[in-house]
Amino acid sequence: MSTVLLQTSGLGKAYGNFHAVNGVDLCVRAGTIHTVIGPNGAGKTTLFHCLTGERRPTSGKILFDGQDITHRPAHKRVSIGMARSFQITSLFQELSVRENLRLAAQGRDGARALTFWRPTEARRQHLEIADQILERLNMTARANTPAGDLSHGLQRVLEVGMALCGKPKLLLLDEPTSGMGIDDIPLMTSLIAELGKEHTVMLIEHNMSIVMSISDTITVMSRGQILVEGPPAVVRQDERVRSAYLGEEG
Amino acid sequence: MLNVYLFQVLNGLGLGMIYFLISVGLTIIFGLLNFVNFAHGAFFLLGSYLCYTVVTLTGNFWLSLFVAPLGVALLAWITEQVLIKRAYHLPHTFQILITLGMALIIREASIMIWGPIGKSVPTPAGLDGVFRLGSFAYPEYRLFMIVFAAVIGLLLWFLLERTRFGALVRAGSEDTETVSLLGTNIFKLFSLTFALGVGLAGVAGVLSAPIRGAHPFLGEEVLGIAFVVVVIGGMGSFTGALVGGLLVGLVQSLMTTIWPQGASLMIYGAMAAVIMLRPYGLFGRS
Amino acid sequence: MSTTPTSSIWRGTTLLAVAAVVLMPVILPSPTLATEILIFALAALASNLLLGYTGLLSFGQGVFFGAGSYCSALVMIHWHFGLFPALLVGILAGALTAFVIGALAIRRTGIYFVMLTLSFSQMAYFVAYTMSSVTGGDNGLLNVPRPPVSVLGFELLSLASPLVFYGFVALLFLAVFVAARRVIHSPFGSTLVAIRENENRASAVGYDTRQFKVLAFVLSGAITGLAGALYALLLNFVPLSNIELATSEHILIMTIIGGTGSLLGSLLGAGSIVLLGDVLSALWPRWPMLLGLALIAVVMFLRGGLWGGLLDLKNRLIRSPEPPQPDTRQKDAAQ
Amino acid sequence: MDRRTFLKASLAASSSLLAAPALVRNAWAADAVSLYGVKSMSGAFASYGKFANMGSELAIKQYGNLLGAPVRYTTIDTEGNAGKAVRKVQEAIQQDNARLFQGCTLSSSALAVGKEVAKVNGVFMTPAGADELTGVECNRSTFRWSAATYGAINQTVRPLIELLPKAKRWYTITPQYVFGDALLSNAQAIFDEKGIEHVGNSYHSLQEQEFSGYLTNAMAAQPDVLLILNFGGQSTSTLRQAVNFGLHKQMTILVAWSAGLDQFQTLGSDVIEGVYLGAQYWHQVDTPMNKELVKAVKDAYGITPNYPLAADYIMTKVMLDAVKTSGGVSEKTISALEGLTYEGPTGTETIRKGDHQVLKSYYLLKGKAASAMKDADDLAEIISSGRSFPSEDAVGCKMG
Repeated sequence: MSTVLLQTSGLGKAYGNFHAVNGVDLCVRAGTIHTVIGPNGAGKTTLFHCLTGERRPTSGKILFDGQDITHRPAHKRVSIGMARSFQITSLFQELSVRENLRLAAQGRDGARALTFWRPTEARRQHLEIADQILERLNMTARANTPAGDLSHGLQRVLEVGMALCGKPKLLLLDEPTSGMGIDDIPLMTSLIAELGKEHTVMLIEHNMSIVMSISDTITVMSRGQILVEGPPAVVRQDERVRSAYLGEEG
Repeated sequence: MLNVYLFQVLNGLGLGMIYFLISVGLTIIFGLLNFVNFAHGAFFLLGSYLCYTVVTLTGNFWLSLFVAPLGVALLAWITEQVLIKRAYHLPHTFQILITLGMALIIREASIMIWGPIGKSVPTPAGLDGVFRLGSFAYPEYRLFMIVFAAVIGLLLWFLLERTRFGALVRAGSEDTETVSLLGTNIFKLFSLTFALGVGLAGVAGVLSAPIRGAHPFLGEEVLGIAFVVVVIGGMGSFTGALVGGLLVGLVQSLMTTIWPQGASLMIYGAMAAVIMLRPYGLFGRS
Repeated sequence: MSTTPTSSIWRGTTLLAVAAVVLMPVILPSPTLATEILIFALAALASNLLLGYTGLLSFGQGVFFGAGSYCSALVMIHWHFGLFPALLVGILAGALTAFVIGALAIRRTGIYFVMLTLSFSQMAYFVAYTMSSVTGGDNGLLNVPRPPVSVLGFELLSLASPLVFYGFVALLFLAVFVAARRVIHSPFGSTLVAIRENENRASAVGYDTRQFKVLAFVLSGAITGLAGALYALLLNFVPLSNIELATSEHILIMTIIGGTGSLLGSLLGAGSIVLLGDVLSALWPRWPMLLGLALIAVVMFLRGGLWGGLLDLKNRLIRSPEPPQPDTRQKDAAQ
Repeated sequence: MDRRTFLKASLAASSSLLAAPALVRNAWAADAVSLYGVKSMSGAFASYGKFANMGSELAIKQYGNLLGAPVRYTTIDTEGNAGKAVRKVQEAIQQDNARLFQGCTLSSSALAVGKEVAKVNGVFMTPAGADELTGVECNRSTFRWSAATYGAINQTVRPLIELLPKAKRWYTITPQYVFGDALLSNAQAIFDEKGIEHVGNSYHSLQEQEFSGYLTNAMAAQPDVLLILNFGGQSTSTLRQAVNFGLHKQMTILVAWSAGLDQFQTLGSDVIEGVYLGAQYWHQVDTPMNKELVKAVKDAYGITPNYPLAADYIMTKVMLDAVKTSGGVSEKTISALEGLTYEGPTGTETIRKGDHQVLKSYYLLKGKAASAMKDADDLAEIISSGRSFPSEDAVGCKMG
């Protein structure tokens, strides 16, 4: 049994009387691909935002690698090994692909990038990481293309690549295939599956075929709470999941 | 002494209504078009100068109250067609710079047309008396301005909240596509809104001409006050402009008795404090 | 740009800057005019660090400029500070005011950020104007000396001659220019660009963007403070207008017209506007109208400013082997 | 051609274009006497600079040849900014060997320009208001034509007290800075001497344009006379708003330091009717030289001379006279001006040697009703005039 990397206990986020996330106990084990699904409004995005630090939870705790990170701001979660991608592509549009990756690699050092008196290339390691990731994404040929000029599919890939640059223990992916054309999806699926071999991945995803094919564990949310949790085979059979999804894509 | 404070409160409320009129156009343009107009003061200035010209030519202030704002609105509409509509999608920073450039052009053009020396507009006949209250006096013309600003405020409220135009504009500011689907030309709507907001600056310029006259650097002064009012009230909020205007008027008026040198410090300090503590102003939405 | 080799901060635009600095006193009507251009080029360059590289439109530049000139002038007048200590005081004054204003203003973004810098600028003016026993108020601070260059009490060089003073300012300008290029090509500088491009993403990959913005303010304030101190030395006088909002506007306009996101653009912007004022004002007093037109034209059509325009022109005339520089364009500032 | 050479070339080309006027300037600087008018042609004080420049140009044109050649006149635009003024004056001194300067509306410009001109023992004559010019900051090169705050107050407050013996309660509105304080303290001295009750003062900042609050304070104090001590655009606003508030019907209003004709034209007779106005110059002054000036200005420009025009006209003329006396521009020109007595627009004027203050008259005017005006510029009548100056020992001037 692998160890627990990320754990929430009684996590809640309320907006006034509305509980977007309500007492969630989630457990992401190291080395697994863990997917959170659920119908629209189930609270998965809010949960995700609490995990990345974009939103402050109103109750409960988040433990990452044994540390309490409940109230840690987003940028301080990177250095302890969390990295994320965005649902809506969020890149440095005018900068080259390589520079996007280098900046992401440099970000893990946080405040050390405040050194304004030394040249960027004094920190070779960031460039090396960027080049490794380029290769891994199969984008070396596009290294000098401005990120904004990439196709949408490649932008989504770069989005994930930037999260990788932080050398994270845990990758948090927010709907990585969102907006991707049907032709590009296998590219993403195989990338995530491959990442799962080395990293712990937690993702939110709508596309059921991806979810079922790559996940080790699936958590189904509904109305801010966990409905069902288990391996794909179990979740697929569950009656409650079917009724929750009634009318939605199966 | 208590009398002074009471009267300063009254005076402050009057001043506040004027400030409301100065800033309501700015807030409408920001609220509905998400456009920051640093040329608002310059259009105000133009209103004052046009008023001067009409009064000099015809001797009729009331005519100028009609003609000058229309002239200003027309110019605004043309500017919108040529320039502003290309800038709606730009970040605020760029909008500030563009309108700053426009303000410079309008100021210098005004000097070319009307000369560097300021101009005066006489108080319209019939309103040049004063309203007496014990040992204090209040100009009839300022009373008229308060009433007029209130009427304009009501009309605006009605226009924005109770008419199809208002509903469309508000919907358009939220979601451009939907309104286009309704068969309305959203860009025409935006042009009209811009002309309306700037026209209101023209109205304020005309109304203030008998009090402040018209001089080339009036625009900058007015812009400062307008932004303070709008930021304190909440950018884009109609109610905010009213309450912000009244608040600034009151503070300024009371400060003249308490600590006159600090009046401007106080006002900008208040603006900074509001932004720090309530980023979206007293009545703004995020 | 950020992958430019280290050695190159000494080449390329630096050589152009050196050439310009050497040529200016020869070509221009007077060394004082050239000195004024370099002083405002420093201020514009500092404003460029904020606007062009970080995407922050600050109306506080006049405050840093004013603080630098008042503080350095005051320590020279009252405490007989020498040249370098006085300049250091100016730099520190600029950096400190920038730290305070920056740290407060960056808590907000977009228009609210701009409004905060604007109100701080108004308040600083008020303070300078009210404390007339210290600042001279509206009359300005008179009788500011121009001490010689001295080391350990030995006088090495008098700066009384306009050409010598120009040389002194030119050396400082070049030093700052090279230093600013180093800053831009540092991890810090590349992060500023990242913040300008997409602050959310910068934060998500691990940067505490506030720290970066504050440091950008401090560096910008330090350079602007130096410019202010030099201006006081040039004029032997500190006018109250140094700390006015109009000075901030003036510096911003130079930055934008010259070209945001390129340091040489700032020199070009300061040069063309100071010269325009000098040449045109006698012929056509309404010349600020041209500034208005130029401002609109640059924002709407020529985002790289004059410098960007020159590069485009060059690229069009000559097939350039180099790719166009992404740095000279700018998008999404302050959002 | 690579990028560098291209840019160098274009830089050189554009710069030499811009530098052309300077080259021409240098070429001229041969024998003719050169005078530099430091005027705010653009910027916030353009209304003043325009007329001031007309005055200097008229004086130059009338002068014709001086020492065998026409006088060369160059306008230096201050852009309404003291820093620009100083830098451009430095440039003229270094490049053109300029020594004769006249102008500067702003006190700050005048003080700083005076210091620059003094470094090269040139001559600088200014109409600026700051008493420091002929006081603690005086120097050998700086001369001032306008009457000091002391004179402005003594020639307005004193006659008005005599005119209105029953007016015992005075209220003042003062801009808070050195100049305003100077006017106020001079007025307070007279109040003390004459047993006038100073029932209150409102200070305001130099940026203020809304005076209703201060006027309310004034009303509350129920004075007999409202003494307005601000100037320029602020006194225009204060007076206009005071009349809006009907204060002119409740009390007598005196603006001690008005700008003269251009300001009265701005305000119009319906505002200034019955208001007392202190002025440095008025075109109806009955002196031979002034009559000539009014005629000359009418012929040249088709307008009536106002204060900036007349002031800069006479200063330019006096400076050229001094150059003639001293046979060229030199330190002797300064000596020629010191103690000089000449016919000016306000009568026989004298330049006091000790502090370089021109001793001239100051006027108390009263705004006329529209019905009483003979022409569009007949906006006021002279009530009294005279000259009062603090003694040389009192001004604190120590000439270096």
